[in-house]
Amino acid sequence: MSATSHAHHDEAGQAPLVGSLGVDSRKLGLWAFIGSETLFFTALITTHLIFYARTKAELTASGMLAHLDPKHFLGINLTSVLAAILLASSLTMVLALAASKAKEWQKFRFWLLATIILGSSFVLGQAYEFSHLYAEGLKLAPQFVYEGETVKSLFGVTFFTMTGFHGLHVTLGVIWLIAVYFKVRKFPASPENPMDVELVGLYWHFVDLVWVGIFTLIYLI
Amino acid sequence: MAEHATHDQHAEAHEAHGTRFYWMVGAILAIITTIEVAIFLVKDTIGHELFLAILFILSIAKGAGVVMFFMHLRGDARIFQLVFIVPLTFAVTMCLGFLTIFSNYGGIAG
Amino acid sequence: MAIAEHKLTSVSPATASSGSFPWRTWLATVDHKKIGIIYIVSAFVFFMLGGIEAMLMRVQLGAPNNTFLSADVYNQLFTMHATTMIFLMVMPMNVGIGNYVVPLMIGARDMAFPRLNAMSIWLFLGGGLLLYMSFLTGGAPNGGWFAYAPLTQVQYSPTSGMDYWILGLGLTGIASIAGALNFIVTVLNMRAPGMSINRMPLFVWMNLVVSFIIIFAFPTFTVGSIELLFDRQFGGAFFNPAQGGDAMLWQHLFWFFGHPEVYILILPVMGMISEILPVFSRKPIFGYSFVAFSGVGIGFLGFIVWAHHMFGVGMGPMANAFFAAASMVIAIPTGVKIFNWIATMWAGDVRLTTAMLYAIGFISMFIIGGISGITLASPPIDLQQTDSYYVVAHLHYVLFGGSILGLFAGAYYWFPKMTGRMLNERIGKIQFWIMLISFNVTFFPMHIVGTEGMPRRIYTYEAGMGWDLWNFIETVGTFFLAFSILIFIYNVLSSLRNGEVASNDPWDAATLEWTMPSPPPSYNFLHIPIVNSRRPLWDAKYPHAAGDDHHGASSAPSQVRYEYTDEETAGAKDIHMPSLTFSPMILSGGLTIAALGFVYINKDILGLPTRVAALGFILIGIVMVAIAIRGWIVDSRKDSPYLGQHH
Amino acid sequence: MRKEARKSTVPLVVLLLSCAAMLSGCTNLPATTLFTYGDHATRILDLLMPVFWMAVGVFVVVQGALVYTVIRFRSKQANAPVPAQIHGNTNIEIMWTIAPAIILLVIAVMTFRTQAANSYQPPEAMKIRAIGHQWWFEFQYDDGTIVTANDLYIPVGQSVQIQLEAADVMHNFWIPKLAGKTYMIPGKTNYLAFKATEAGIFRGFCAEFCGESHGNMHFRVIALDAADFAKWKTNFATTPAAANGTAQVLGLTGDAARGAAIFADAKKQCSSCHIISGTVAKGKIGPNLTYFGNRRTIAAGMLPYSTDNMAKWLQDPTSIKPGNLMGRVIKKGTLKDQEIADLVAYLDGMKFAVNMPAEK
Repeated sequence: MSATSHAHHDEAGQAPLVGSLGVDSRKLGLWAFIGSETLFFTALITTHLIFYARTKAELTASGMLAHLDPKHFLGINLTSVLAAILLASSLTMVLALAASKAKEWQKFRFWLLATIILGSSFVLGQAYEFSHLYAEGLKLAPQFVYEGETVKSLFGVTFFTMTGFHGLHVTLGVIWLIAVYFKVRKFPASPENPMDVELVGLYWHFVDLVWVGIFTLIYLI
Repeated sequence: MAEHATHDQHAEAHEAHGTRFYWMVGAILAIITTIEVAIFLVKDTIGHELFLAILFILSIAKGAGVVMFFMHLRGDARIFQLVFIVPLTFAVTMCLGFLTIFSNYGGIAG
Repeated sequence: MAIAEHKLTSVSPATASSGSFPWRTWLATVDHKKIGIIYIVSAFVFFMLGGIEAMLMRVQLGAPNNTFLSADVYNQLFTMHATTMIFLMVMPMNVGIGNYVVPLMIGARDMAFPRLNAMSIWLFLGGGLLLYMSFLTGGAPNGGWFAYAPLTQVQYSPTSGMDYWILGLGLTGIASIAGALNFIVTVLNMRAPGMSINRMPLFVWMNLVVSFIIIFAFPTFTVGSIELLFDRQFGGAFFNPAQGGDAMLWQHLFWFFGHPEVYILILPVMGMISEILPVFSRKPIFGYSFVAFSGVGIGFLGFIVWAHHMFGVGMGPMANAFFAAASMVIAIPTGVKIFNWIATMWAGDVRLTTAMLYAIGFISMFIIGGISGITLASPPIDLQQTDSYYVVAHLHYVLFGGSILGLFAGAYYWFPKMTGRMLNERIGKIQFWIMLISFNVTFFPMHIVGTEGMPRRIYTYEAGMGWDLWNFIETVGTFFLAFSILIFIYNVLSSLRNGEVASNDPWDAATLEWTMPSPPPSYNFLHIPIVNSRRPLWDAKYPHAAGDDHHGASSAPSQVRYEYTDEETAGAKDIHMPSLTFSPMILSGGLTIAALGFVYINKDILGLPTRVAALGFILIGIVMVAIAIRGWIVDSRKDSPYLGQHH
Repeated sequence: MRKEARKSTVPLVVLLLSCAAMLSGCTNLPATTLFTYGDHATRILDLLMPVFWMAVGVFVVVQGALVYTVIRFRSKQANAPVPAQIHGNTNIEIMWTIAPAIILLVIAVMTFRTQAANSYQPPEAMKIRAIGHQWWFEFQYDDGTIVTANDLYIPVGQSVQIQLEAADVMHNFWIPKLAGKTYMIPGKTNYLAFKATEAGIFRGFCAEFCGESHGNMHFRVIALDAADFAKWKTNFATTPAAANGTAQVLGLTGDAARGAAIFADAKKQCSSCHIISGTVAKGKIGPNLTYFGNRRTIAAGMLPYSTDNMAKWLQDPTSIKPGNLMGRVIKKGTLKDQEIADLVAYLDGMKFAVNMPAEK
């Protein structure tokens, strides 16, 4: 993304692309985009909650909830590790930003690489989780098989759609992080660097934030 | 121009957080996550309502921590708060509205 | 008045250039004005396509038991008519005019993100073309623009039409969100010094509100259509009750977007009207704050009324009562706007130019559409009127009598600025009266046949229901409407060639776009103006008739320039504007090709070859996107003051 | 002057159209919502009328103010002085914010009263199950022991509660003269209670777009006096008598007994989709054809009932209702004319006498 700015703001000493509101244009755009994405993920999570409530009600009515609750598929151990990874990556991200602002480029590279590695581990962990769930009988289909019994439920469909789109966002975030890593390496002197880092950081924290929601609403409750 | 002053203010806000501060926030968030997992493991003993209440409070605290300190929404320009909190309000309204409507036919309450 | 009488500075009519058309400067452009023109022209082409679809339907309904169209074709036509008019005509036309005018009105050189702006236009066109490709590939979408489940499930709609609909609208949706983000940042962050929020022209205000509505409303539609795509192609069952899905969920997701969409269509036009009425009444808008904040209020309320489209689905009396009350509340800010518009003209010097006639026509027709909306907000009455032709009448009074008449007002008002030529006023007025009368002849009887029990979306009806005469009149009206559009096309084409040359400020207007030559140079303002009131140009022209227009600390006059010396103009070469780039177009092309692949990814038309080809399209698309992103980064480096070569 | 004459055309056209609309509203057309014979629709009309007159009042005031302003303050000379620059008046603006709010409050209160009355489900109401199909209506009485299609028989003066369901896609159940619309939604059950106040035959439609032949999905409501209704129900519950008799159609003489044999013939496939009680026909895909001779219409309300129209339907169902399921089996020429005549004789002969009220 690039942005034009006012001639009268191009004076030396000003941060790049600061406009009439006193903020960076790209940062403002990204925050608005995050606002929009909030509604996107809320719609996906809401869909999941509505259908899970229905499955739960049906299983309760047939007295099979304790045995066949699709939540049994979701192992808390792996997910807790994934949540911890994403949370840690948020910390490394913000440390990378602090380093970039302090122009400590060696530190910056270390923390950004750590973020990239943690992000990639999350994606790999999710891929492992998905293949595991598929093998166990939870598929992208309007029924699941648990211990030999087939249950009509949209749990698999809503779960994979929701977490899949989150995973896609994490993947795009990792690609963006890598791009920023190389950009800063190529142009270490550019005064735009802290803002480039801040932007990818905002996106990255947002992706973490969505996982905070999914972790609580889908895995724990 | 009064509007331009906000920029300098939020620039200062950034400086205020040192790396120590981020480590502290990170540690608190890690502790919250640990507590969440812990109460999940003992949820049968503390009752469903209490479990839900604690979990919601902890998750909101965790999310708020990420947004306020890692994303620097606290102390940053007002406009960022506006373009994030307004849609967040819409999102929560939509979620609650949908869950209420769908409780009529086998939703959360049914 | 002396100043308004005008100097004809640096006039360069758009069509004056002879020789070959400068394709490159248009296809690779990042200039908000050129992008605006591309939006406007393509939206107008889609307007004619949607109009032809409407006329075919009207011919079919002109007589009972008609066999001009088959049921299937009729269903495709009404689906495409609505989809076209909403997503490919009114929305992009608003965006196009906004794209052209908003940066000029706020004293900016361009949109905040010019390359993103270019991506939006090409992605919108890609989505539109994909939608229309469906006609050539076995059937257009046939589930209605509302795409109610489970009729849109693959077993009830087995052609690829709905897949084209999902993916085509997906592309235009991305374009809309990107465009809206661009508008938000532009309006908030690109204003000239002194152009505070409460000095922004109301058209800018409404574009800001609408941009927020877009980014908040579109995500739910995106989620809904992704889920529908999963249902149709990837084994989901979100909206298929036979497999445990829920048909109502689609309706809620759709209308949570669909109702705000109505305001996305009308609010920018209300903004245009709020610019045009004061200029031709030679007065400021009456109650600027009321008009601005009623727009914000409509934007907010628009998100809690979605289920008034669903009073008949059995949500229960409590939910119905809530949504009815919220819908009635929304009539209040709308009414406020109408009163303020009338008060703006009151005691003014009302000059009935064509643009003004259209603006007045807009108010007049919108009053009717607004009043018929009140009965629809009342659930018991709605149960008799919904899904009948009464609703068709209501929505056309709001969307045609409202949005489209307003867009014509905007077209006549800003055409001189965009092209450097005046549209012929005489022909314009003839067109206005033919259009207004034939519009009423076409759509007013629909109130009546609706009340007489004619359901919507029926491809035929039997004789003897009392509907025949009205339907015949409606069909006749359509032809006159089409004729009025032809007059407009003639007016545009002949005026482009022979029209009166437009000065900077042909209407004696008040806002910044009229300080520039018509059409403005690529960099817009030679010197960025300094604004000290809501009507900077007016105050410069009439320093003694400004009134109490100064909002903010300073009461110094605005510093606007509308004349430059030759040396100053020569200095324009130092103004740096972003360079031409094909990357946004390649990116949009890549996404469109990938979307085409997704239409066929799970179709058993020719077996394996189809899937391989579909996969191939997706891969080609991804490669194009990757190439485009690389090119985009390289191009933006060239323009960066820190990384580029030009400094 | 010419200009003014043109200006007055708009209100004139609107006025003329409004007058025409009023006149047309005063005619008791087959499906009008302005002449009601059921409590549900009548309550809606009673709400609509005051709202309509309020709307007319608002229209006259606001449109009048607009037209008056434009005419009165029209620019009269090219170089008119700049008018006074008025930026607003908070008091006036607050006033015209509150005024519509008051009108709306009145409408809201009336609305909620009507809504409460119309959503009430009387416990004593007679229960009828209505199922929407692509593209016909199925009606079940007494827990499915009596099943009919496209003719909904109800008693006059007694509340009926329609339990609305859908078999495939969404439909919308609408009888303009008796009750407002209620959706028929797959996977969800809706209820609509109303009472016919007069005997008569009323038009009904599917009002939600439901696929190719949505426009061809009608039904009739036949409201009978209590005694007639009871007689109809008793008769309908009996098994039709053995087929006999003849009918003249397509210039041929159809024989009912032969028709019954064709209908029961597995190779002809009639019985795999339709039910006729007391026979081998037990298919559940198409409408139940028991006592078909009593039908008012053919093909979900599309054609008036007559032996000629029945023959037309049996020759080529797709030409009458594009996309319908029967058209996939029966194409032009599938049935020979003699077979059609026999089937018509069979179906037409299966009837009993009912005191039919007038179309209203």
